[in-house]
Amino acid sequence: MALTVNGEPHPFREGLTISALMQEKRFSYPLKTIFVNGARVDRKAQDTTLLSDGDKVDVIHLMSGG
Amino acid sequence: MPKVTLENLEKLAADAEAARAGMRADLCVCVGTGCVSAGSVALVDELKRAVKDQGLDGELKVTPTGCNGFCAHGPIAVIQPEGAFYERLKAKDAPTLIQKHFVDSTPLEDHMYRDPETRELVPLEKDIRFFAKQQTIALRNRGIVDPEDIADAIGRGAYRGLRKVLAEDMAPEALIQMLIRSGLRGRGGGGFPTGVKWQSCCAAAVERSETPYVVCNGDEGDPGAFMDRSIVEADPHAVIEGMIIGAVAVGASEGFVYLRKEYPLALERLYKALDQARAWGLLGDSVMGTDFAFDIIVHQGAGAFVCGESTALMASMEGRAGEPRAKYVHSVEYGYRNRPTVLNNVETWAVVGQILDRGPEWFASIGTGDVSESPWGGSSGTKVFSLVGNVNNTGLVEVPMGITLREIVYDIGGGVPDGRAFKAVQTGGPSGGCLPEGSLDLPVDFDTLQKAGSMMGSGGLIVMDDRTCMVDVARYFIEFLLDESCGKCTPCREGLTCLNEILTRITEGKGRDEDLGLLEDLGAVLKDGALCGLGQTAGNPVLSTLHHFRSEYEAHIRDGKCPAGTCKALIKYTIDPETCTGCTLCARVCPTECISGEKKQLHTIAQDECIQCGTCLDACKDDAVLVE
Amino acid sequence: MSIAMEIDPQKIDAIIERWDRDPSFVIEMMQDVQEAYRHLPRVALAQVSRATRTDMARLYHIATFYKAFSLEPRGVFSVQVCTGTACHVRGAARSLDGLARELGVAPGETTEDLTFTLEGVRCLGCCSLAPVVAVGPDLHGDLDSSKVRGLVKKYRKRAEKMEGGNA
Amino acid sequence: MIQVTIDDKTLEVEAGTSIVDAAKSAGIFIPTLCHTDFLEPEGACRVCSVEIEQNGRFQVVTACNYPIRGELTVKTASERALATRRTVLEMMLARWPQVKVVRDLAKHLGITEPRFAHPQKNEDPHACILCGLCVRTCREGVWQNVLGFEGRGASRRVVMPYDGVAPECVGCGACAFVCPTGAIQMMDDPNHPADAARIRRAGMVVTKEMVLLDDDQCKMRRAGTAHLVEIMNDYDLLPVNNYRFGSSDDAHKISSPHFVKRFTQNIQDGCALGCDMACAKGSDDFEITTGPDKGKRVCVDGPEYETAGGTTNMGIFDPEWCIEMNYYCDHYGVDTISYCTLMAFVMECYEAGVLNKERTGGLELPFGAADAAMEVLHQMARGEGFGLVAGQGVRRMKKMFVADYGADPDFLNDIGMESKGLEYSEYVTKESLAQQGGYGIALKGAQHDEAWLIFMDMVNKQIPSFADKAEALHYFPMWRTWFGLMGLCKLPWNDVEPTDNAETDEPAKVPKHVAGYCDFVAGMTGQEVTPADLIRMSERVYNFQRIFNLKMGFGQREHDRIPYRSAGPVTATEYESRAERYDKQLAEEVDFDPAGKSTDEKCAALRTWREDRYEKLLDAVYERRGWTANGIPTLTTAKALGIDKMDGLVDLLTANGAAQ
Repeated sequence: MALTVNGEPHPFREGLTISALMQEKRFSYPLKTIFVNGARVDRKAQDTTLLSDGDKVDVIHLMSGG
Repeated sequence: MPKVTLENLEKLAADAEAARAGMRADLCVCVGTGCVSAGSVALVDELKRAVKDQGLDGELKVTPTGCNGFCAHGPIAVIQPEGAFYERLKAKDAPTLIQKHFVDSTPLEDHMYRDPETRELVPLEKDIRFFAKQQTIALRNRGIVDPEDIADAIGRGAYRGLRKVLAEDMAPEALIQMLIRSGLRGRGGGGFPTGVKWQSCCAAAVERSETPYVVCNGDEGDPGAFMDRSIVEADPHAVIEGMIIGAVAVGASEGFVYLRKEYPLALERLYKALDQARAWGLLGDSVMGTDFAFDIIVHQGAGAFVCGESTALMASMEGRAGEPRAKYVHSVEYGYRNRPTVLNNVETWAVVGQILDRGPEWFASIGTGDVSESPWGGSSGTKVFSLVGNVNNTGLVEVPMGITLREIVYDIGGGVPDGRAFKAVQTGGPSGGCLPEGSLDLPVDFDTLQKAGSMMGSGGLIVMDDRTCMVDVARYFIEFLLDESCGKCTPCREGLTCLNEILTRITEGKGRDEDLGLLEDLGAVLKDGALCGLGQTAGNPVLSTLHHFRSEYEAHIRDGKCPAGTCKALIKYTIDPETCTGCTLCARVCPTECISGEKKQLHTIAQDECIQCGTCLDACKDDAVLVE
Repeated sequence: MSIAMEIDPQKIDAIIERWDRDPSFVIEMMQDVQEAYRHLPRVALAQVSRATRTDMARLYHIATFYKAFSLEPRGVFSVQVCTGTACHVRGAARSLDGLARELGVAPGETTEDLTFTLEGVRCLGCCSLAPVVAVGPDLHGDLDSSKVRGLVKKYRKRAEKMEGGNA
Repeated sequence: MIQVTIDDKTLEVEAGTSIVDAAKSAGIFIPTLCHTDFLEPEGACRVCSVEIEQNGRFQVVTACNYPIRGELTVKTASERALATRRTVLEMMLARWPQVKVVRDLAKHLGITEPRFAHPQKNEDPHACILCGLCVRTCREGVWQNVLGFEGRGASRRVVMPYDGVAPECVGCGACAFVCPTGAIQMMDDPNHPADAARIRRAGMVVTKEMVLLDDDQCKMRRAGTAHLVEIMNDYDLLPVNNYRFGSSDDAHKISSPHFVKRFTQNIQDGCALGCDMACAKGSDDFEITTGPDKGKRVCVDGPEYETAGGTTNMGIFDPEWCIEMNYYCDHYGVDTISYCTLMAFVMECYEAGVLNKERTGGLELPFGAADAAMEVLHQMARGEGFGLVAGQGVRRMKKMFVADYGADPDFLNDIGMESKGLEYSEYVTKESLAQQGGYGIALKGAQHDEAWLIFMDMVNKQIPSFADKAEALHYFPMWRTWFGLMGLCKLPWNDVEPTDNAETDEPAKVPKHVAGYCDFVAGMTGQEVTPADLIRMSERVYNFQRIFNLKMGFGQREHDRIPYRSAGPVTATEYESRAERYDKQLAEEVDFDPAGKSTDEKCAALRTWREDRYEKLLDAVYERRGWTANGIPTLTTAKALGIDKMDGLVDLLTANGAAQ
């Protein structure tokens, strides 16, 4: 099994936090809202919330160019 | 110009001493601000000419020195090494002094000190009561060393402490422990243990890997205080040496001296000393030939008492208005330009060199310090006071901690002049308080005066006789603080305005009973509510005079009387028929011409026209003008 | 006795360069300008503000905060009566009132002919000569209210001599 | 975390938190006056005095700026704290008896009549109470530093220098907004807005967000738009070597920290005075090393992201070179995007052999040839040598290279990044069909100010279907055109995000800020408007421009053509740089089995499929906008928008088959 991040598969490993996932995906843009299985995760909790195998993660960037 | 190194310092000192020892005598003439204004510069020139005229310039040396301390009797000359003391010298007396003392070897009696009680002549400085009980560390070179000649200073042992630090390559922690063992506490008035301050600054600098700064606070805003001025004018190299040692302890490479613009002579001497120190390799990229680099920049205070407070001083050095900031985070962590900063007073820096040279145990043995349990234990070493006001021997005194106020005012100060009665002594400047006769036997140190409602402060010690009105003194300090408050926080800006309004009313005889309660409330809001030290202690002059001299307040309010005869609105000037000689002097100086009387006849003052300006009181030679 | 009023930008620039345009030395720069023109001309402050990138609001606060500065031209002779505690208890307040009457100005003001500026100042540090009055660099000890008239006369004469000799 | 007990409530806070903030988080009220969460605490009024106890020592401190750094107990209403607060307010009431905020705070503590007679008593209900909020707002918020204090002690006053109106004051009204007593009145606002206060309220919402939130959002107050360099690189969108690649290992050499060091901080930028984002950063005291101004120390306006992105597009990763190029482009009046994209084209032509040393007047111009590129810029300005050729722009260079050097026209059309003659701006759109449309259909040519949909499309995958993309390519271009109509900047719309934006139903549109713009229009004109009204205003202008282009011989489907480099891999190396992604797309979406096929075969298959998708996109967008298949607004659309009354318009549409 694996995670689906914005519709694309992504390898899962034990103890993966949301912030660590962001690093792996190189999603470095600050203005983004993150939903795990449809539920929003507040920015402050992203360092501590752990993901589980098969989770569906949607990262909505609020970005519209320089 | 020789470059001072670890190796050659002793030799340079020995050469300078040998040159001095070779001379038959060294005429040390006091050239501090007080004596300068009394003409001592001209005296130095005349003495040099007189020595040349007598052909003695090979044997006699004339040395201009910093403030000798006995200002009331200036201009002063002391002949070293024998220590013969001459006072009130004018330039015209130079030839007679050289002729009598050196050619005829008979003392110039009418310029010698005469003890006021025994009426006998006292030829030697050390026997004069003013000097007897003093012990000098910060002022050890006063009246001896030429402040504008680094060679002379080195001859007197300058930079020996620094050499020891650099030669033994002392680790900062070891150096800091020595300071803690010495029991040295801040002389600026705060009394914070200097070693502990350096330690926390060093720790903050290491933890944030930032280079700290070293600052010397020479703002000395307390009215009636001139210790720092005298130290810088007399022995600038002692301050410089202290700052370099401090820089080694905390790892600083830049130091600043913040000195008042109102001290032109001190500034001039400090600039000269810094230039010489740089030329002789004591400042710059390689201090005494080692790889330690350090230099000092001078900032001139632009006229703000509040800049004596450390954070306001640093704001001023950053090119801003002197507004303090909250001290919840101390400047040893975030000080000048937000970097760790050690800020100490001129006098504190001036004794550091000695502590290293003669050892912390020697310093701790003086005074009442005992740091075995805590660095705050007691008060070690000596303290410099400027003894001024209604006292015979006004001047600069340095005494061991623990000496009593009585010894300072009477034994050293010679008591109150013109036979008037002692009333109070004010210590700690505007942040301090007034202590009555009853407190005269209190030992002078950091903690005891604090408990008695005053504080040792930076060293201003103003003696007041019975003609001083305590309510007026409180009003004077509040008016001073209101004028000097930076105005940033409500308790200080508005509290002082209200205090000033009440006290002024009381001195005009319009006081009300409930005013005394209001004064206490305002004192409390200042103490708890004000942002900085100035505001927090601004209530002390009022609270201490209210505590010790409540009856005077009540006299003003209830009887509309000013017992001391100072408050203009409540006093009447009359002329005493017994003592008035009719010399017409008072009539001539009176601005409203309301004094009438024939030559040699009793004069009278027209009360309705009199504006109580007091000019007649000042002018009258026979004390015939009465005040009630 | 007017003082040269037009401001020489080169001179101001030299002052700014002397403190190598460093914003933390704006107070020293302003002290030099005060020394040169006996007040802080607005154009000079504007020039310091531009050269050191410090805003006018900050310089204006400094100019009105510290006693050493004044925005209006000061007199040739600055008559400073020390109001330290030692001088206060030995009658400085009476000397200050006397001088105010003699010169016809209140403390802090400058005489009409720009000759004298009268000020009560903080302790000058020579308390043994209390009460002390400083006129420019020279100090006058033991200057109680009865000696006020003599002091003013002496400097009035010197001012006339300078006026004639164009100080 | 540190434990603190406030009025018997124990909680954990981060070290450095102030007592006021800790109390607020525990629902405990501490009165304040000179404090606002939007500025550094000042500790001036002392109204927030509380009593603390730390290892046995009791002390009264101000709650607004006391940093909790160790365990302590706080009493917000202890006897000493209340006494301090009461006397402080009593003194203020004595001086300013009619000021509402003082009376309320005093009454709250049981004081109605002061016992002190204040010599400076001021009966004005709008008196200034010296809290300093305005001075600090002007200094820390707006960075204009116009307000300050005069004097000290009892004579302290808030002034503009010399009591005049400082020329630097931009009339942003922030000081009037924060003043608790109404002591600051805005003088006559030359624009005579219908409801100035409403505008200021809307403005302050964004001002507060910029000052408070930007530091942990886009950091534009420090880095300006240049903050995007490393982000574009992370998302594989940073143009490298004429848009061949989307990132580079050298990108860290030109990332935003280099520019932040160069930019002069904490001052207003030259763009909109009074703006708190102040993101148009400038590099002061920059020494020029080439060209006529060599050796001079100048102030460079920029660089913005586009200039940095353009630099990497030429394979150059030197921030100092980028700043100097920025200077000379401004100096010569050359647009930095056009210069960078045309130079990238020249460099690819040089590496492909279309150009060589003779044709470039002796200049070697492969990717990364920084000095030679700068020389071309100087030649352009002097109208000499190869500079004269390159200065014609990509569209004309393509024709000249085919005519003079017999270059292959198809290859040049594929790699020549221009549309409608305008050089592409600096984003790689290969993997975002919506942005390919955003660039292709834009009225003025390939510029992203009409639409920037890469993240919605490629990263967030919010608009998968053609209809979704068409809807986005209707709403966003119309919405962003409106900013141009009003002369407003779009950054306050979505370059800083309200903390609760994620909970709104359409976070991508940032509804709270859109409402702010409606307040602005209503505040100016006195006429209430809804977001839909704003869109309609743009639609009328947008369609009119399209018809105007038609009148000038353009504005049709053929003119919305895009170079294939913006839609897919042109060369084998490009394919291999993203082989895994392309093979997957061929297998799953194009149903073309990539196994065993050569790269060229795969490229060709991918190309036919992607070009066909672009055509389908055009159809969907034209339809959504009410245009014909040839991209011309129909008469019904013109009528619905009320722009059909223009004379000649109906005939023009009829002549071009859009009469329906």
